[in-house]
Amino acid sequence: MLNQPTALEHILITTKVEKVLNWARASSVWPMTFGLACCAIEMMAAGAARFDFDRFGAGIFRASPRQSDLMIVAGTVTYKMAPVIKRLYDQMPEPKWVIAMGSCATAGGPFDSYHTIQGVDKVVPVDVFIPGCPPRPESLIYGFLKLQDKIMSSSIGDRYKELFEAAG
Amino acid sequence: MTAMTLTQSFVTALLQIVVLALFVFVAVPVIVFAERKVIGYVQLRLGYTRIAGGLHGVTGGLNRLMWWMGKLPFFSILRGFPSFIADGIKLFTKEDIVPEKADWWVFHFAPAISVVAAFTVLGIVSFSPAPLWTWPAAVPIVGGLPFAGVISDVNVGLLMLVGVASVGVYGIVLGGWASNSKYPLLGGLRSAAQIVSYEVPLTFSLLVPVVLSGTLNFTQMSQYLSGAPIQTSAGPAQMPALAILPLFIGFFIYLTCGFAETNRVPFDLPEAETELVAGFHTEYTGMKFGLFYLAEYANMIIVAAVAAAFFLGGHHFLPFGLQRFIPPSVPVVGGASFGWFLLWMALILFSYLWVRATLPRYRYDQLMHVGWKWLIPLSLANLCLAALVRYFA
Amino acid sequence: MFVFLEFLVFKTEEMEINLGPQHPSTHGVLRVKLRLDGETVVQCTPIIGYLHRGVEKICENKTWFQGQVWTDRMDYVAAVTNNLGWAEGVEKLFGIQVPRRAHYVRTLLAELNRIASHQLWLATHALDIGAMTVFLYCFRDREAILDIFEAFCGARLTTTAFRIGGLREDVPPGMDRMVRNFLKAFSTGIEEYETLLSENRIWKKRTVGVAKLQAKDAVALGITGPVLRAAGVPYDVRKAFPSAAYAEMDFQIATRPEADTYARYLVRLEEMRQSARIVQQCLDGLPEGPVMAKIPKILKSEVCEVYHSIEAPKGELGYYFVGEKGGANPYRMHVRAPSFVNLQALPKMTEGNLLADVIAAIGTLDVVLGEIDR
Amino acid sequence: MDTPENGTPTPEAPAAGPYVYDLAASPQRQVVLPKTAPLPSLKAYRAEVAAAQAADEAKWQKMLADFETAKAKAAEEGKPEPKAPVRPVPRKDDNDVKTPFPTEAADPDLHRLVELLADKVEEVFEQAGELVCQVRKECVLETLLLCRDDEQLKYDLLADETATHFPAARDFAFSVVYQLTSISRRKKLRIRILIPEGFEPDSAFPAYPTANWLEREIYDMLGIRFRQHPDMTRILCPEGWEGWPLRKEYPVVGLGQRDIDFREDRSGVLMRMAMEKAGQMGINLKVPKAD
Repeated sequence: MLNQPTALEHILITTKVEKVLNWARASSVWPMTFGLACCAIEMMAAGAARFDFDRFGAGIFRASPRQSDLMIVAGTVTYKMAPVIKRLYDQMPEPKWVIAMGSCATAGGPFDSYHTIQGVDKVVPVDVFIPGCPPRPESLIYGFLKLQDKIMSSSIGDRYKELFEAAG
Repeated sequence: MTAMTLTQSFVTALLQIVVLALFVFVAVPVIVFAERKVIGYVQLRLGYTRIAGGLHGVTGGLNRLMWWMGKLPFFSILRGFPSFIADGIKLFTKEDIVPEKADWWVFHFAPAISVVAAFTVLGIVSFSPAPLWTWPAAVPIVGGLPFAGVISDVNVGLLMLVGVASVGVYGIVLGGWASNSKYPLLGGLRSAAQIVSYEVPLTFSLLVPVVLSGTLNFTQMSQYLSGAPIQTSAGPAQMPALAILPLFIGFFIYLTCGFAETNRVPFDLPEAETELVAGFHTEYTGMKFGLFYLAEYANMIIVAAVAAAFFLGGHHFLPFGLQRFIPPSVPVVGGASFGWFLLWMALILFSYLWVRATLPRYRYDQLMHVGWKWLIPLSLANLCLAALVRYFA
Repeated sequence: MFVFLEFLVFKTEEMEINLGPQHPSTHGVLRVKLRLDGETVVQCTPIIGYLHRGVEKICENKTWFQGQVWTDRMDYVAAVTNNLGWAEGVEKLFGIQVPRRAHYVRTLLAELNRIASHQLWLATHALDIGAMTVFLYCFRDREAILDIFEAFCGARLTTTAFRIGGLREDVPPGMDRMVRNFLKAFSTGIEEYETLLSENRIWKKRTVGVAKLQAKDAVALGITGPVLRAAGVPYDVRKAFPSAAYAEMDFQIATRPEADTYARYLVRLEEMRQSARIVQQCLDGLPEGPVMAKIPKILKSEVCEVYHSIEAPKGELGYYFVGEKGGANPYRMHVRAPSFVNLQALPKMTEGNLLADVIAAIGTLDVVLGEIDR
Repeated sequence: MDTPENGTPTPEAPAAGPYVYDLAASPQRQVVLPKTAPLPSLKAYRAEVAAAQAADEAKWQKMLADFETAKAKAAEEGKPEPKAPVRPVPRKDDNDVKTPFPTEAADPDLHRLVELLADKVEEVFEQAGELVCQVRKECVLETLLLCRDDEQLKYDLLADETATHFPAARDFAFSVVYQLTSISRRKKLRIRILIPEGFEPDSAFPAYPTANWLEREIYDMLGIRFRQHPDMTRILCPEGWEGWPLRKEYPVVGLGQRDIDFREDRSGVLMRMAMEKAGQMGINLKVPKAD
């Protein structure tokens, strides 16, 4: 069932071009400079000399959402912040990915309280969840490698399948 | 050399343009890659060393290759070389967003203005004193013709360079304005004021070699710097030994202004990341942003090329006219060559990266202060010095 | 005629601009609303609350032991100091006497954390001003401190280092050597930062005389910490109301009279050196003995309210507790966050200056949003 | 999916848009209000101690009386005399916990305040080494100005200002405390006022500008308004937030704002999922009011 070509894949020309595109996208993921809380410090540490996020091609932190491919939601998402995150996500150009870093962004973490959104997936669709409070930089790197795998194995059809199916 | 037919000259120029465009399209990503690596090494880290795709297939082969390169002394620095291909492909295939209230036409034309200005200037830069190669006779149309190191060896080269390069700022200002957003607007305004202010000392410092030699042409200037006599419209000229001093001062003024003209640290105010998010290109996505990037790095190449041609000995080994102390008969370092020109350019480009990794950024008013109160008087005094040298020599 | 030419009169219009909540230099999710006249700031309004997580409400529903976990995540840059404040505040409320060895270890860790916090401040502040390499150098040295924390309590950032009544267990073997190695590396590291910045002309141009805050205004606004000391007021909670083992330590309060950004930079550098001195003294004079006081398994409070303050890297960090009779958790817990109070000075420091100075001012205040919003 | 042709009624489609959990249905939202009002006070402590002593004495007297009756009874029945009662001594805990109780005010600063303010002071005492001065709620600003300007007091720094909610107290609802620090004299002092619901105390802003945000926070968290404050608006929670989070009747998980889904619900997929999940959990869902 999983590997059957769908009608969508019949109409879309999926060739080696897609592989090259996926490779290019996976090798040059530019994250957005976007720290919310404690995890942002570990994200900075991941970018610093000891862990060096740049080794994987993710070292160019862009300040503008218009030029970034990846949003690392590093920290607690609050009620006041959620619309801002949503807006930033909408400003990013396709194809774009989201990593929910830390247990706060994953599921609210220890902050089971009135002002925290219990997981950023209530705000934007998330590709990779990284547990930990805060996750060590190694975890972030592992999560990022998983994201690369995901990008490499994705196809244009997959990405929009749900959308097309919903539209009928 | 026989006179070329119209078709032949047209085709030759076209080929040169293609080669130059290819050169820039390759050089810019290489500089970007070098920037990542140089800054990485200054900051005690490795920078880009591996690409996506694990250890299988083509990408896996590349990753294994880079792993082996890591064990070699020089090649370890070059790890991650596929990155610029990835960046380019990615930027080309990103979604193109135009903000809803942006001025559609201006928004689209602004990056084009920047790039066109930069490429036009590159057309008059003389990269090589002699033809790079001669087309074999078998090639149709251009067979037997030489392939020169400059597309158009204009005799008012410098004038055209200063004129056209200033057009590039329109791209930045208009891009900032058309985005209909506040950060780009501020960035564009800053850029306009900054480039207008630094254009003046830049031109003054460029006038130093012009006053000394009496030529505006790139190739002649290179000869002049080597100590050889040249024949200009203002009469014959040969470089006096005293001319080294104004050239030396002029070079540093020129380099400072060059940093400001290309919006690089410590004068990167139009795109000051911590103040204006991404400056004038905050709202640009995908390849339009890539074009701004391209123009910025092409401008860096121009600044480096002009510095090399007008101050650093052009196609010769020693800078500031010191070449006169080496007779042309000495095998490698005595002659004029394409390689020396590239070497000087590379050194200046490296200084860009080095400065970027080391210095903080000026504040807006301090930038103006430095420009108007220090650089302009200094460059004027230097110009007077050059005129005196010329007069008494 | 004049009516016709009216449009030629040069008119300026003020522009409103938003810094944040997503902005590279606001250190998290601070939002600053600026009214600009050209590049000059006319009005500056900080807007906070984008990281409000209800820590006080949560802690009121957790036991005295559990609450410490949430203090880590307030000032996440200096978690140990926050733990210290919580532990000492609760001990004051219960009247628990902590063994001397525990005091020494607490002081040692808190001072290490002060160094780490100041390093992070220097890293981000320099990055804001455009010097990107200092960032990497600071992080390199900071990793050594995080390794020590990891050896002590198993976490790099959110430490929950102490227990009410002392320490959970004694320092691990080999930590002594790690700290000494760090001190050795740190003395060269701090010289590297100074080489890059202290005499750098551009750095001085960007910081000297920028974002001034005179002593009188600072005291009126309740500013504490390095910002107050850089205005020449020698107020340090470690000296004024010593807790832990600070009374037995020999160190100086770093002050500068200039009250500008550069003075704050120098004060923080000097504070790092003094902290290194304290760490050295703690190591050398570490007394033998137990590390945990005898306390019951479940703490039940009497009716009591205490306000205990310590010197966090950002300023005076105060914990206000109200205990009810037989209460296993705080009836009311309130944190006096230094960043929260210090941030109030931002309009005073920036109005009339340039846009780039706002960035320098936010950086020099050393705000941590987790602590401001709680 | 059911269609009208099959004859089964179509389930009513949920309204589009964000949704919240029904407050009444959520067990998490039930709060237990405190039964006591733990306001530290020397008077209350003395009364408590006196009451405890009286109770202890009464118990001892009862034991004695019981012994007397038992002795008389034993003598009557010719049995041996019962053992004489021993007065019970409170058990001493063998630990390092020494709870600080309120004590008589001994510090000269407190005496100075009493001298200056006379009957405006309600109570002064010391506890855990901290000086506490409770004043009448109307004259708090006067007290603060005095503390700041008086030559012998010179409390120049307002370190903290906060409030506590006491739903169980009868004649007041909140206490507001001001933590003062004297930088030059190295002393700390706590000023306290007790206010009922709806009372607006004077803002401390004229005396200490730092009170600006601290009072906004109190307003945001507990709903106490301050008179003549320059900007009495919410500071941490967004404008238009419902409820006062740090009041005791406010549940930790809030009144449902945090559960709003911010994702764009294309084709109602999320709504359907939420309804299913809510149905499994037995929670009613309702569409919130329009903004």
